[in-house]
Amino acid sequence: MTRELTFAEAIHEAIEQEMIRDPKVFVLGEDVQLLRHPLLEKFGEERVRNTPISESAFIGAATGAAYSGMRPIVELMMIDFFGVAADQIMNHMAKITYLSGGQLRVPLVIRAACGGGYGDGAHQSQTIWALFAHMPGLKVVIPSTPYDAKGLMIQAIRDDNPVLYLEHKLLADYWLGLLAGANRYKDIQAEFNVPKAGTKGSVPEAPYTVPLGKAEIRRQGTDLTVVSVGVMVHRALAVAEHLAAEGEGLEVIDLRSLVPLDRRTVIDSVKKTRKLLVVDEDHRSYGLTGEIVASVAEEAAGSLDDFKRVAALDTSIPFSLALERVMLPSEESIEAAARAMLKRGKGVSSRGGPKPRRGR
Amino acid sequence: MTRELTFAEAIHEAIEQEMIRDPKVFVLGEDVQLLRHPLLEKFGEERVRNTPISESAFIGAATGAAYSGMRPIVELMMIDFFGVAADQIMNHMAKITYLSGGQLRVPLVIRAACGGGYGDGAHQSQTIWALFAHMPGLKVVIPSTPYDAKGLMIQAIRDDNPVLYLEHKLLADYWLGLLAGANRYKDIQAEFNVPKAGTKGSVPEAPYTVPLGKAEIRRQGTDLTVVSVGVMVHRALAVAEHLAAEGEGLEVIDLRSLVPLDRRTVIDSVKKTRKLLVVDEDHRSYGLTGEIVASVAEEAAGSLDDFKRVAALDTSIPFSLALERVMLPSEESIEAAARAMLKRGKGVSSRGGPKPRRGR
Amino acid sequence: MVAKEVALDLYRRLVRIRTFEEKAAELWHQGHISGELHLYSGQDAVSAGVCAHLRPEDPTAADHRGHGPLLAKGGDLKKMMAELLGRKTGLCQGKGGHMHLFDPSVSYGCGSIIGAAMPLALGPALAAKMQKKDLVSTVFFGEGAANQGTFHESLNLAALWKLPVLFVCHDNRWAVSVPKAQSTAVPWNADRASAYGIPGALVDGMDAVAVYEAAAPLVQRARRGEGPSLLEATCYRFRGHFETDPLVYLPAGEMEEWKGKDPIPKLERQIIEQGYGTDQDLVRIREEIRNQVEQTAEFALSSPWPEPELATQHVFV
Amino acid sequence: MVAKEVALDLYRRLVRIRTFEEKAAELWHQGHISGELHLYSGQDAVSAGVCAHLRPEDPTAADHRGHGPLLAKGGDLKKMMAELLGRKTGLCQGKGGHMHLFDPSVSYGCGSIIGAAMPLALGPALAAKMQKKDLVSTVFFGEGAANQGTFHESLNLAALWKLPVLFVCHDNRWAVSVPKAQSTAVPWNADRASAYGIPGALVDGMDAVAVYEAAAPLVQRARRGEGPSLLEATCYRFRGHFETDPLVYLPAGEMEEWKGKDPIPKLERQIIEQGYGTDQDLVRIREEIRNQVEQTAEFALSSPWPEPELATQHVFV
Ligand SMILES: Cc1ncc(C[n+]2csc(CCOP(=O)(O)OP(=O)(O)O)c2C)c(N)n1
Ligand SMILES: Cc1ncc(C[n+]2csc(CCOP(=O)(O)OP(=O)(O)O)c2C)c(N)n1
Ligand SMILES: [Mg+2]
Ligand SMILES: [Mg+2]
Repeated sequence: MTRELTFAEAIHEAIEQEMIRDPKVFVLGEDVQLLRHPLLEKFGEERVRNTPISESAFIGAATGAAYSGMRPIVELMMIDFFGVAADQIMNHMAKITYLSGGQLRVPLVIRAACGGGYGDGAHQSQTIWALFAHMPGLKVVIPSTPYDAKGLMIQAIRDDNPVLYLEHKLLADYWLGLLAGANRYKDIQAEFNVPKAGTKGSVPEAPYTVPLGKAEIRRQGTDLTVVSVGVMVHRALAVAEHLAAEGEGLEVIDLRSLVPLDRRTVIDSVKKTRKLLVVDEDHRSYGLTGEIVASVAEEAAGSLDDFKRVAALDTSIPFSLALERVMLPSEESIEAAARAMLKRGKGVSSRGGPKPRRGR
Repeated sequence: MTRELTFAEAIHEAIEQEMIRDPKVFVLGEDVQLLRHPLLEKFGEERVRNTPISESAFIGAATGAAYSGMRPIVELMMIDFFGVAADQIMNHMAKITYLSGGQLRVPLVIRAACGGGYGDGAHQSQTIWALFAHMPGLKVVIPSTPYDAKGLMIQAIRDDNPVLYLEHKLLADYWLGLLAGANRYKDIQAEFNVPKAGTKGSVPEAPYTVPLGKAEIRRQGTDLTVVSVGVMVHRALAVAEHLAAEGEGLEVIDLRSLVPLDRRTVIDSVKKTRKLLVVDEDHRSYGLTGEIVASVAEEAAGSLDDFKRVAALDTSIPFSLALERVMLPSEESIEAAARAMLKRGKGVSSRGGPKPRRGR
Repeated sequence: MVAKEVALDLYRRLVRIRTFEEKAAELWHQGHISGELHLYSGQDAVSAGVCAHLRPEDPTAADHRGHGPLLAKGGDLKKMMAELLGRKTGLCQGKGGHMHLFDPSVSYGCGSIIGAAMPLALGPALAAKMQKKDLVSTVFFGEGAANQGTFHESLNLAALWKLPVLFVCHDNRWAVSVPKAQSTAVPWNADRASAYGIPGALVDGMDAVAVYEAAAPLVQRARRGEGPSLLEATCYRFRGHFETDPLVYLPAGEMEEWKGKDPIPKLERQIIEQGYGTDQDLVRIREEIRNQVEQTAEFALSSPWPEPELATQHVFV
Repeated sequence: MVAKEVALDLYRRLVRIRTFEEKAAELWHQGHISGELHLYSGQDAVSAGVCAHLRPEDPTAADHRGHGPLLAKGGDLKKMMAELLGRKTGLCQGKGGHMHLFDPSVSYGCGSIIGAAMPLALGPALAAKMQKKDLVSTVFFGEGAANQGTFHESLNLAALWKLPVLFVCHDNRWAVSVPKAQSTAVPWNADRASAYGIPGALVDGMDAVAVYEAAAPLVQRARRGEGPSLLEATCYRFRGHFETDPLVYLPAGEMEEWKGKDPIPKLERQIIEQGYGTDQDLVRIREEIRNQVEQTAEFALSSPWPEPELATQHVFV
């Protein structure tokens, strides 16, 4: 049976179903007995464990429990807080399987809220997924729809490796409500331009998985490849709709995971469109935008006529909405970049007749 | 007066001269009274402070001291250990200037050894500079010669912002000796292919600075642009020498700092050679290699006929020299990549006459 | 009992915190302040009692619940309110927001990573020591934060280096929804001071005079160069963790019980009993502060937003 | 005094550690082992005394100085030596090396980030508790590591959750060149146990029997489900921090003084005094172990290097 669920409900359902299926799955983290109260009710305090604010200790404990036969889901609340446990995550959780020559496996999910856009300031709005994608040994998953949220979470729980599962606060309504204060806005979704298709959608009731490392082409097009992840996929889609009215065909690819990374889908798309725009809510430099264009250029430098990136600026995230708006990518900035690229392409083709297809 | 100094002596001289010049400069970290004994002798325990193994505490203290009028040089021993203090570095040291609206300045140098190649295992061989370059608010400096080591250190100390100064253990002989055990090898430099020009060279005695964010073209050439940093610059230069004998002109660019990043020099070079090879001792994905090609593609996608990257694999660093050799870039792997690119270029030009110069 | 001037000074600090906080809450609920808002009401006496001993140049650091210490310290009210509203006239030109308030005029800074303020607070203390200034660095944090590794590292380093630091733990019983018994293996953090060979004290944080008196020897000790100490003050968050806190986890009656211990009426009673002032004197103080706070709101509301160009400034100086 | 079998068992553990270590040092100085080498000689009695209480399935974790606990625990000597030499036949196929030894046959793992083993050690204890197994998780770390934030977080969490963890601190007086007085604000870490409401004990770590006896109630307590405890054992590194340690920082005579307390001759005297064995019995044990260790070296030296393809395996399973 398929129902409409919210993004948050989809994640909850995934975890609940997996906890029923597998008694080794348990949840720990700060305030999980409040935030995940329905799980507490159903599974009790042993399997839904409140922790002190000691991220190194309880994330390390989760790693140790994972290589001792359990399958923890450990909540880091917000990804901004990773720094107090970075050694446990990057040097141990991520490396132990390798360093033990494959003897230890660490089946574990770190779940963390990420993302900004609602004026919450520098320590509660980051995405910083590139940091984790850069360090070998962690899978990094970023769902953008309720359907994927459920399927990717189930897959993450069943994976025998550590998976960082990042849920954007604009998509997960309880986070947005708690942090921005739902009750004081007439329409909080409108207030922060929350993408409807990301927050509510069709979700089958029976458990299913979405594979890690398989991008989804959210919209087909031949004029420009737009690659993104998370909330920015929806921003890109909105821009694509907009430009479609003007006859421009944007292809929008939702990566869904940064590790593993589905380079193939991106490269094939760029071979077709010859233009690549990467949109990233993470900081611009040394991040996702670079990795995507590198993947394309390695295999098909000759196919790439034009490249742009619209990403969070290389600044901390300012609190003031007036500045945050400038600092994060927006439909406006994405559209401006896309238009510039399409125009440039047009310029060439109008000067040179049909769009030149240059082989090697 | 210019003398031959080792890389390590050059750093020492820079710090000593700055400590004489400015009483606000002081050094703290684990074992600095041993590792920096000459400074202890000269400046005493107040200004050369041993710390407990409490990186969060003493790095946080360094930040606080910096915005209170001091200019600390804080030693993190090895960059691999950053994770136990990542929050202090990335969320506070790096962000406080911005979040305070420019009211607080953090004139501070983190000094850390980095790099592998001598079989010391996963927690003592990383470079992971991309992590720091990705997070706004930190400058990231990586010297490759004694001359730069001194000039960049003096500049880093005088900078009013936090600067991460990474010294490669193959260049700094005391590190290599301590960690690999100098006395048991007939010639430790030969054993680990230590680049001579990186470990010893001409250094003026009088204080001087090397600006942050200015790349150095270590070798001119028109056939292929090779961009790198740290030890890998020397590996690339060795390959360039080798291929020069066959008439190939490699241009080798030493970035010297990742933040600020001298994109201009790289782009101009690629416009000339049309081929880009980035060599990085850091992990391949989501790192420096991507940022460099993105910078080029943004401005000059049409000038880029070919791109490759030779980087540390996306694995932890294996202990066994037999595996580490495979995992890290080497002269062999760089040469193989360069040859493939040069051959490919030849193929095109032999098929199509003179090398095509395609404008937009 | 403390002297008249002290009592009245404490009263002004308490009222300033409470009045400012109520206004901030009002503006938040009207949608003028974005994001979270962690208010300090109910903990007022802690920073009032401690900061009464501090000079403006004494460095002070705090966490996400950082209005109280800044107000107690005498920070710039207008700029502070404007910062909460993300305006250009704010303390940080709108870049920091309510969890990142930096006011160099009173040597104040806060941030919202739990436990992070403790290492930072060592720095100004170390600088003062090296610069031979007799400053005292104070850091406020919650009982939840006391289980963060930085607590241990910072107390140890401060003790080793005899740094002039006063560690002040707000024990408000809760870290969001996690009660102290679920976060802290011993009843009192004050007792943990022995793990660092430094004095630890426990005080009723709902009583400004008691806090003032408990802090006195600790601040003096630090100022004399005798090293750090740890003060734990029991208190309560009258408004929950933040403005959206459902408070479902609270035991019945707990909030009411603690509201009955409100430090403001308590100090009022003490002032009147001691003959330090009349009801009318106190009304006058409250009115004066209320006016001041109203002006901050007007100032903030009528202030311009930061220009877009500001977004990229100050990554580096 | 302990029973005969216990004494002889302890002796075998001590000799196994010492003999293996000497061989490893020899191979290192011959250039067969790359990178650093942190040897355990002088601390032998600590892990010997503790591990004598442990079952192979009891999870055990340690730091960069991790040979001792693994040897005491009964790890696979051949695979261990091969790992030190970076060979394919090593415990981790050469990927871990001397600071990253993982031997699931005795539930052992170590790593070289100071303080990192403590959080990890909570995990198997939690798993055991949830799986209703009566395992005890032991973690060995240095007195330097006890000032890392993870010490505080881990002891607190273990105490809160009553996890079956034994925290064992090797107080060998030095963290590289930093003496305990420069790293630790109180004389004894054992006293810090009170900050977590758990038992703390201090023992002479140069005396295997004393360690055995001190550890007994703590291990039993954990096994009975009564929660964690902290054991601090005074000991010394007979070979310095690592094989290249210049040791310039040592006070004159300190090394000699501690070498005079070598736990091996001490236990030999005790065994002979108690009539548990003769000189010849002990010689026989030493010979037997020496042979075993020589074989590990031969095995390791003649083992193949890992194939290049292995470099990219096991990032994920
Ligand atoms: C490292 C980190 N972990 C988690 C959080 C989320 N968080 C914000 S406030 C808070 C509770 C803090 O409790 P306490 O220290 O007692 O302070 P209080 O809120 O009670 O004043 C938590 C968990 C955070 N900001 N930083
Ligand atoms: C987080 C971290 N900081 C620093 C180091 C470098 N380091 C390796 S061993 C060591 C000293 C450890 O001292 P102690 O814990 O007393 O153990 P011991 O070496 O005496 O056995 C240091 C500082 C490290 N490995 N990890
Ligand atoms: Mg609290
Ligand atoms: Mg030690």
